[in-house]
Amino acid sequence: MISVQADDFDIAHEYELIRKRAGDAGAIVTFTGLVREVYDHGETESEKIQSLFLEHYPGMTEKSLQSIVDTANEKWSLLDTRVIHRVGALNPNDQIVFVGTASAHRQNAFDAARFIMDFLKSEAPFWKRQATESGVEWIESRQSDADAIDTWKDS
Amino acid sequence: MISVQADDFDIAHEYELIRKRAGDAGAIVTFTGLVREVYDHGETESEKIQSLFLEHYPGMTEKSLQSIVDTANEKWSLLDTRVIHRVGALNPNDQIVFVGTASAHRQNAFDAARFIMDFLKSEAPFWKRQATESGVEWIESRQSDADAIDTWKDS
Amino acid sequence: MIQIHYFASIREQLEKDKEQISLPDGVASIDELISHLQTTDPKFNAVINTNNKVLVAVNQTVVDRSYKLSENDEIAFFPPMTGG
Amino acid sequence: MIQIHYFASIREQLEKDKEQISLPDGVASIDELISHLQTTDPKFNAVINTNNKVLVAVNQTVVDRSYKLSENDEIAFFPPMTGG
Repeated sequence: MISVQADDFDIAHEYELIRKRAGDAGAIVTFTGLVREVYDHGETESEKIQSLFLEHYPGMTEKSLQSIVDTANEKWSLLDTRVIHRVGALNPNDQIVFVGTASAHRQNAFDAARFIMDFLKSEAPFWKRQATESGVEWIESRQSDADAIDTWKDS
Repeated sequence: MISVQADDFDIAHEYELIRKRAGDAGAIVTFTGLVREVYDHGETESEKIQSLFLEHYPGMTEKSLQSIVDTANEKWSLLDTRVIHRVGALNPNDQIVFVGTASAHRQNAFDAARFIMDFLKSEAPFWKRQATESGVEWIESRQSDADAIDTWKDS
Repeated sequence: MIQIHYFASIREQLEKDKEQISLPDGVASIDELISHLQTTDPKFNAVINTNNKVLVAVNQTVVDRSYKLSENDEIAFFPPMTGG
Repeated sequence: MIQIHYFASIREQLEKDKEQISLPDGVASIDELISHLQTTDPKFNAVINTNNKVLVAVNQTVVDRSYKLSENDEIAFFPPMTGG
């Protein structure tokens, strides 16, 4: 199940739903992404983040997330998957993204959660704009996120 | 923090504690292991599990878990780690083990959670005995768990 | 007609989030659409010249610039994604 | 004296969970302790002969069978771990 929403999410609630939907799961992995207080990007000095704004492409966002989840389901025979991504205005320490996976054995749940996050970062149309003391700027994509995609190429 | 306990655990509570302790984390990964209803081990026919008993070696268990967590902390500069393993009598669908990791970026939290689970499986002195219709038997260790350890050898 | 959407820094540079235009004569691919927009819109020309990487989606799927356009396509231009 | 602990299927096979014995004469390593116990305890001999793999810990750390024993060591015999 996929949600793109302005509202915060409750991982306790999401975990219980995954557990119910998954039936005879042996492993549940959750990933939660949080807005950091300090932005350390490449060579630029780290700066205190005052706020973050998440823009997205309605329609394409859901479509691309669904396609990532479908690929993961097929690859790892998952018992359940859950993706939530927030949009709009966020503050440091806010939860921003949730990925939950359930499978019979742990390797599949781990691989799938990581796969979904890696592809979400590079393929789902979200863009972050942050405000710091020096002003407002769009965050640039990281080379490490492109590299993460490459690690899945031969698998 | 490490706990070996008979009591169940609440992942909502654990997640909130990790979030508090971790400070400026960008990523929190949780792994929860559950007792499965059906046991599918190698060539033996799958059987319905009636109950599970977890034996451990008090003292050595905590020591080996701490050593695994210390290694993970050093390797991935984690902001927080949490390990809970239950012992004693358990039933199908019960939660059995929890691993939580927090880090600045997602790769470290994923790697560390997986590392801790892989080594916990092969190095922490826990033993499972299960009851099925055909009787009571000690579960044998899996080759896949030994293989999982090998994947960390060169990293 | 085709719909063109712009997102994030590109939307801000262009000062518009979408527009609807007739598929111009002689424009069959994304590459040709980009050249056309560069000629007709100085701000779009600046977007192409100042951004390392401009991604293009047609009907909500990222495509190569050789992609052939059809009537009623929904096209979008945006910078690399930074969600998660 | 040394303390010996047995766990899981090995504890059940031996029908005891621990014992305290004097470090026998001529027993300096785990290997030698195993041989000694095999000679003096038929059930322990069966444990060694019927288990594919018997692990040994000294003072709560898994060791090789060449490990040299000291007075007051806490030794443990157990099958491969199956937690998690």
